[in-house]
Amino acid sequence: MLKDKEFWLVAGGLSLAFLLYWFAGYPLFKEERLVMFLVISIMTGNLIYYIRYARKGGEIFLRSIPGLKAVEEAVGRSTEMGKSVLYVPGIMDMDQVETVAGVIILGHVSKMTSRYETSLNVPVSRSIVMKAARETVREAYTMEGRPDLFQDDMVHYLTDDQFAYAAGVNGIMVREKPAACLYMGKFFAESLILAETGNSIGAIQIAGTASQSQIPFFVTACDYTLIGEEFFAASAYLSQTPELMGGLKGQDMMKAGVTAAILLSLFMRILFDLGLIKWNIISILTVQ
Amino acid sequence: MMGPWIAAFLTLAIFSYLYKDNPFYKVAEHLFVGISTGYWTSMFFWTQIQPNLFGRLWPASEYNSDLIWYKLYNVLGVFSSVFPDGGIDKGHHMELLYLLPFALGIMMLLSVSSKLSWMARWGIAYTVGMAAGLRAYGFLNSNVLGQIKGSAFQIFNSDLPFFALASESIFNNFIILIGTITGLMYFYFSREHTGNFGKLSKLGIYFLMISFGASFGFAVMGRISLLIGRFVDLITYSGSAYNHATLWLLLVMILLLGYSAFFDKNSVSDNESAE
Amino acid sequence: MDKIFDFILRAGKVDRRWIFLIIGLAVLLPLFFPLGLPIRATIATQKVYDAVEALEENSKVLLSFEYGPSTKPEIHPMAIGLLKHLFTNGHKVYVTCLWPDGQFMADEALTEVAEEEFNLTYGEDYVVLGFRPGNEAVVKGMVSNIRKLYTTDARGTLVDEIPLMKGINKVADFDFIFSASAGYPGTLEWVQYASDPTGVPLSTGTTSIMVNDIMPMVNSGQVQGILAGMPGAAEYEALIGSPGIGTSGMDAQSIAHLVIVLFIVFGNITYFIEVQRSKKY
Amino acid sequence: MLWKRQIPILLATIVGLSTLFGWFIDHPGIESFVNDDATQWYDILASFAIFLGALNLMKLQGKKVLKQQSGWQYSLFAIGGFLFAIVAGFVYKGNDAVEWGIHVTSKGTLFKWMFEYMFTPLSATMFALLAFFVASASYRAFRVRNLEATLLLVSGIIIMVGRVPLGSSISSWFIMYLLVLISSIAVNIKFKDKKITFGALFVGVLIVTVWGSALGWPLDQPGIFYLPVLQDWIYNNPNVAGARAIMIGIGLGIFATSIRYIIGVEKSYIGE
Repeated sequence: MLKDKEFWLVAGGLSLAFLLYWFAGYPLFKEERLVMFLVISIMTGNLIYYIRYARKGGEIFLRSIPGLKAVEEAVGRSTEMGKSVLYVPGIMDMDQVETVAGVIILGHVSKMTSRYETSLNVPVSRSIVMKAARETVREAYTMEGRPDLFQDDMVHYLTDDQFAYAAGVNGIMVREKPAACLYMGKFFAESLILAETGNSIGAIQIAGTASQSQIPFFVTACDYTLIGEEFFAASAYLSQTPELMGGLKGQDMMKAGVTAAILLSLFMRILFDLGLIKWNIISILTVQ
Repeated sequence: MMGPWIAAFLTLAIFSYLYKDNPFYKVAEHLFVGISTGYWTSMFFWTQIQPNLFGRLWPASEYNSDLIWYKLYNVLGVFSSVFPDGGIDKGHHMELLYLLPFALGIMMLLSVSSKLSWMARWGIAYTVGMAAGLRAYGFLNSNVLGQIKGSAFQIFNSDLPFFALASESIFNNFIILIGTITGLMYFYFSREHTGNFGKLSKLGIYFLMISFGASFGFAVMGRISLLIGRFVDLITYSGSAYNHATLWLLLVMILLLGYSAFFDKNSVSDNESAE
Repeated sequence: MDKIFDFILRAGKVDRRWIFLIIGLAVLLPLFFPLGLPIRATIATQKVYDAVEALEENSKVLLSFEYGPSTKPEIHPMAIGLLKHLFTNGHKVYVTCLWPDGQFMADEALTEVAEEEFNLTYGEDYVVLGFRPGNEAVVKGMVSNIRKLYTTDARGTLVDEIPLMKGINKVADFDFIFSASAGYPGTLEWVQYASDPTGVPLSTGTTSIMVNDIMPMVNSGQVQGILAGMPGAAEYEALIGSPGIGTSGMDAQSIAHLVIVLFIVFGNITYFIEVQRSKKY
Repeated sequence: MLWKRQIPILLATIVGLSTLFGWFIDHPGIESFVNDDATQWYDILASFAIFLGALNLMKLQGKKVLKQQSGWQYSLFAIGGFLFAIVAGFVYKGNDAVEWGIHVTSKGTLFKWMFEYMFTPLSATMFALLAFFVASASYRAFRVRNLEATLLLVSGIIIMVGRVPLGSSISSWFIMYLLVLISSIAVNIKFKDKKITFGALFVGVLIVTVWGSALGWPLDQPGIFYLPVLQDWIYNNPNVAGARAIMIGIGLGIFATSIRYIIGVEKSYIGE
């Protein structure tokens, strides 16, 4: 695991420099914020380490995500029933991380629809998203050796407005009656309208979003939901880009670190309350 | 006096969407897009650009009409509302360094033409960079460190009872600790969720679901409160003081929508509304 | 038995506009015929009340308005209730806004409470610094030097000429912060960039949908209690003993909640029947 | 490529690092630049971003009108609404006693009239629509399709009813009898034997009645079945645990994304 010599050289050098600076009386440094400085440096180092690890082709394991398996089943079901797959990449633009993740998962879905020759319908609400999504779907169809199946209007622009877009997508659902509806991206209150109509036409519905306030509605109205970080992990895994995979692994390590920190500080609190140690963990963690 | 009538009309026009996506709704919707953009533009200009940018470039405290800089200002004085005579008096001293953000801002405006669209990137890079610098510290300190501190609760010689349903107690704090740790385990991707680890992450998703249930309950509560607020306004506008604006407009709208519904029945139109 | 199930199944496919009509009436009727059900304070609301009560005589309180017309029914009653509470206890109020609409909401609340009810003088008992764009950067700027950000108040007077502003140079000079917030920027930004770094105690009142994002910070003590949506506002009005718009909406809220719970239960009954039926055939 | 790519990435890195180190530097001069001037520049650029949005909107709506695309008549209202707001903001004050710049917030001006009678009803009603959509979704979409959704709906319902005044008038005894009824239905589905079901129902009712009369039937005792108390417990404990896990997860996620922006690895903001 710790084979990245170059990284450790630089990290060792920097910490040495900081130690010297510290013993030289740390001029111009806010002493009460030392804890935060150390936490930020350790976590940044951890992130950089894993991004380099991923860039050098290091193997990164990812647990199976139930929502992703459900997507494959849903596309399979649509193929059996000879119906289309409806894919909604959220209502925001490409500057939102969730929309980028939605387009990545669209690539994965369009690989399947090209293999099974299922018809795919992708209504979008932003012109830049249309260009990016069209590019992703064309690339997926060509990689699967079926460029002939790809048509431009599989990915089509409806409108920028939130509720007019929801009404338009509802119209498509009621008319085409797709067997699978996939909602992957950033959503606001219109998620209710989409999930409700999808439910009324009996489609399998799978949603993926990090929009906090919409997750409860998707969980109850859809068959499967990729919740918050699961959504990002799925898109990182499917994109196979080193930065995303490395970032994902780095964040996992930070989560493990935070869990350990919680248990450790609880333990130190017990020792302090019983008078066995003098450091009060609460004041250490209070950085002003 | 016309105000309440317009307010009542716009409210009913948006509510008419519930019947179906009709022209009243489309008009109100587009008006909303136009007005809100113009409203935000005016607010942002008059609370930041004019006082804190132009106010620092041409402050009244250092007004001196011999300088070329202030001669240029007098030329701009043709827009007297923005550049009043004698400089902008907002309590600033001259800081020409503010020409930098001004230049970045102008570049952003020029990016509206597709050829120069790359120019917006410098301004966006500045805002993205600063937001990253602020949030990296802010979220780590308050949302992570603060929560670790919140989880290290007092067990020994604390004045909390061991068990109490309605108030804080050590038992409740244990529940929160277990829920937090198992919840974090659910979002751990580097290990398959099998065996004991799988059982704990299963417990974690149950805690997360209770939390989503609370958000769900509160979301419904919030939506209902907003509807109550609108109905209270509509009731006030239907009072005699506003000569029953809501009632008249409601009547007119129902008649028009009823007529168009009757008219549609004959031609089977491809109705894209939220059926 | 099957006839009943058929009826339930057919009712399950009813046009959604009937549902709109039912929920519309469930909200409208209680506004005409109030039931006056009793209101009971919850722990989180009590914490806010105690935090304000604990302030010593004429403390300097920073009240920030981050909501607009679309979320006014939930938060405006809180702002009015809080202003009454602060002025009754004789505190000085400084108003800032992170949302442009916040300024209109602040003027409306202050006109109703400060001018009409308590007839206080602007500039000596309360001051409105107004809106500045920039989200969290505005909070960060206020924490380090408020006078560089606000050289004038919302009425155009130079800050140095306002008596109440004497001795106020940054957020740490305030004794208490209250954020009436409906989203971003709002409570979270005030905790992250003002309250946590400076230690000034902070309470908040938010829309229902945002409450759960702040609850962990209420539990960890970073936020001294939270007024949660319209019910929170009604409870606070009951605690300070002046029922207002928050309380009057509560009957409609109760009935509407009951209707929605019945919808969920009824919807799931049709769901169970469909599942049982599909298993049989 | 230097102007379009290298410089923006370099700018983001420099500004990001200076803001991040700004938290730790204890030097009045540097601190005042990083915390006051740099944030003022951010506020200025945020304003220009809004003006850019306005220009893009007008470009989009204008093109729609000129090319007479479908629904272009409505775009006239969008442009008209925008121009009306600009007139109220920059051309006609409506109350000359007020200075320019202060008119956007003071009484009696055309701008305040537009806010009160046009902006407020439009934005408030747009949100109020959601109450109707929640109601219809509650009826037609929210199903207890698996254990997770069941937990979500049950805790949601307890909190919704427990938090409103109506909840405090529902006695804990009513809830206990309701639970007995639900568990007997579950027993019926499981064993499909009428005798066992009625047996369970009878025993349940008996226990509740005996317990009730022993306690004297108070409205809010035992607390665990009194909705407001149960709601407060759920809300302040298991809910906080779940919300804390989510908060930590998102906090780490935003920290990681911010660091990727600062070290120049994340370049989505320039469309890559």
